[in-house]
Amino acid sequence: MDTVLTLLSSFCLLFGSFLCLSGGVGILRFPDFYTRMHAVGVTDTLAAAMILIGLMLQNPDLLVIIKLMMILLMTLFISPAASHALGQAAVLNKLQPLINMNINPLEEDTSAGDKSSKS
Amino acid sequence: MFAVVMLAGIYGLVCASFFVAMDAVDVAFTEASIGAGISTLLMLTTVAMTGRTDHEATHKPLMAFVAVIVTGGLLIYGTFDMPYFGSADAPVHQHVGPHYIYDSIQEIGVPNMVTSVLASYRGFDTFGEVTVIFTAGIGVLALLSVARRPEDDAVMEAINDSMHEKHLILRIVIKTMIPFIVLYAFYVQFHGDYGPGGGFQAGVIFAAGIILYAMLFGLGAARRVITQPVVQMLSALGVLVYGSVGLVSMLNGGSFLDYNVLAADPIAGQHLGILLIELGVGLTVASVMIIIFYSFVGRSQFQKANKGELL
Amino acid sequence: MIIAATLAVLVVMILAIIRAVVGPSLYDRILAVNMFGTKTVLLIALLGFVMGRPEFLDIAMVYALINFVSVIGVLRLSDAFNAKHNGPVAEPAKRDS
Amino acid sequence: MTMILGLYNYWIVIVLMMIGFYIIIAHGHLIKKIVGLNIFQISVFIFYISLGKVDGGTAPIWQEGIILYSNPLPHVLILTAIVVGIATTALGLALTVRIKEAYGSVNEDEIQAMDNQVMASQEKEPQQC
Repeated sequence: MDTVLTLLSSFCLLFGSFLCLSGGVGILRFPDFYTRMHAVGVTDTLAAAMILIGLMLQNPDLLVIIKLMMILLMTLFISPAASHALGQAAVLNKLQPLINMNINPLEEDTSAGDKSSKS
Repeated sequence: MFAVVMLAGIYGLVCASFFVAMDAVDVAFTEASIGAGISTLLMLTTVAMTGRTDHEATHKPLMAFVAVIVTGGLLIYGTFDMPYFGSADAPVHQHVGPHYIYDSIQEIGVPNMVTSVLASYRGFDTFGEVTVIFTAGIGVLALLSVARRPEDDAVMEAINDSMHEKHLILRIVIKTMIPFIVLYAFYVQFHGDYGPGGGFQAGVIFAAGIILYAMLFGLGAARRVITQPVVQMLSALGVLVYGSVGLVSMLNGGSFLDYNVLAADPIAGQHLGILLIELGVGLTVASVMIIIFYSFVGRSQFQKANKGELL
Repeated sequence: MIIAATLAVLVVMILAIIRAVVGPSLYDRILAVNMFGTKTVLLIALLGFVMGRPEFLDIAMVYALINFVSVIGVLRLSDAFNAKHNGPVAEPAKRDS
Repeated sequence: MTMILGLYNYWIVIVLMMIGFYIIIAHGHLIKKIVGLNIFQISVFIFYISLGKVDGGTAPIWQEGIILYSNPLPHVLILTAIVVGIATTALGLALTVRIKEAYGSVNEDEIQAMDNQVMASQEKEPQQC
């Protein structure tokens, strides 16, 4: 039982670290704002969740687990909402993507909202 | 200018992580809520009000550079006599430090030594700090407060209503979160004896909840939740609570802010005194932060309204 | 394993700082700051475990919260910015007086 | 070598402090000055906190079985200093806003020039500041 828990938590931590790193490379190497936001928004929530779950599996103390779950819940609420707000603000202020696609705030508004709330 | 402020925010975050690594959990708590959050917001509001253009060059850079290098060199020369980093026999750890660490659990009965030093051993000091914060709140109010005009409020209300569609997702998320934020602030307030936390941090978190609401639903809506006179009264009430605890302990025969006499048992008295004092601190800090935020945002709306008339 | 995760988070934080310094547009910077904040939450949670006293997760929670508040605030204010700079500014008239 | 390892925390503090100091002296922009003041302030915080750290110690929250704690006294001083720091920063920013309203500029040199002009022509003060 113990080894199974340790293995699981190691796997979660490693996977989370990998996601973190890929997000970091993405934010540095991608060509324009929207692709960068894609890299961060997609990896961020899952990476945080994975690392927090990995930590939960390591600790027997109930209070610590509850606190970690609170952090996880908050992250699940906050990160998509923040990336939604960010993407929407960029679209509304007519920040142009690199590919030649003329952004029209009124038409793109709803689709931008859908995209980032899913991620 | 925007970049400057954003990087200052990151600096605050880095510092708070550093404080965690240095075992100063309470300080990290405070720095996280203040240095990274509120001060960045205030600076951004000011930048938005004063314009982001930045057309000046540094003046007399060479002289300043020389002065800085000389001062820095002297300071580094001064460090050669300092105790090494992390050494346990440094002078700091010789005088009152051991007393606070080893005796406070018997004398005060509060596991968090930072709280017991803050609220009990150095309670008078903290009283001064609370008064300073209260004074700063009054200062900001005196500098930035504007008479409210009903027609401006109506215009702002209309603008806020028109933005309802645009901010729908955020508004729903935040509406769900605000109760938890306030609950968490109370947890920090009353759990400060046993873990990191206390009045200062709780006040800032509570204020952050209100500020979040004010940012998304407009200043008018937030002012309907907590009106300006109420906030002003509360900020004074916090200082008053703090001072009256001191007076009550004097009336009971102790000295100013000596909580041993507040209850029959000294430990119980200390608990009661610390609880009340933290409450006073929390009230003052929360309401002063809200006052500061209201004043800044109210001023910027006033400026906008004035410009609208000019055009 | 925890140490490895801590190191990964630290590396990502450095990458985010680079993007915040370089970031050509305002939104790049906000994105980097947001990412930096979430990574700090993870770092503090991990640091608690590294130091062997994991009760101090409250700080991480405050971080998550305050980070959100500041991102929202920055975005709202940047809206105000753009509205202000698109319209004519009445400032020069004031300076003459 | 032991000296470098033993004293580097002070040097980091001094470098940060001097950066803040330089910004305060050399920049004319008032908000930048306030940012510089913040950097200076935080360097002092770091100084105090690093003084309080003991090797092998842990956070000063009492727990069964732990003997060595870091010194809580610097933590208390800095905790209150941070909150007072934000209050003074807010006051400084409020002053900046009023200066901008009165002078139309937040640049030290321009404000000085305007003041000098007013002094030279012996007029009354520019607006009601």
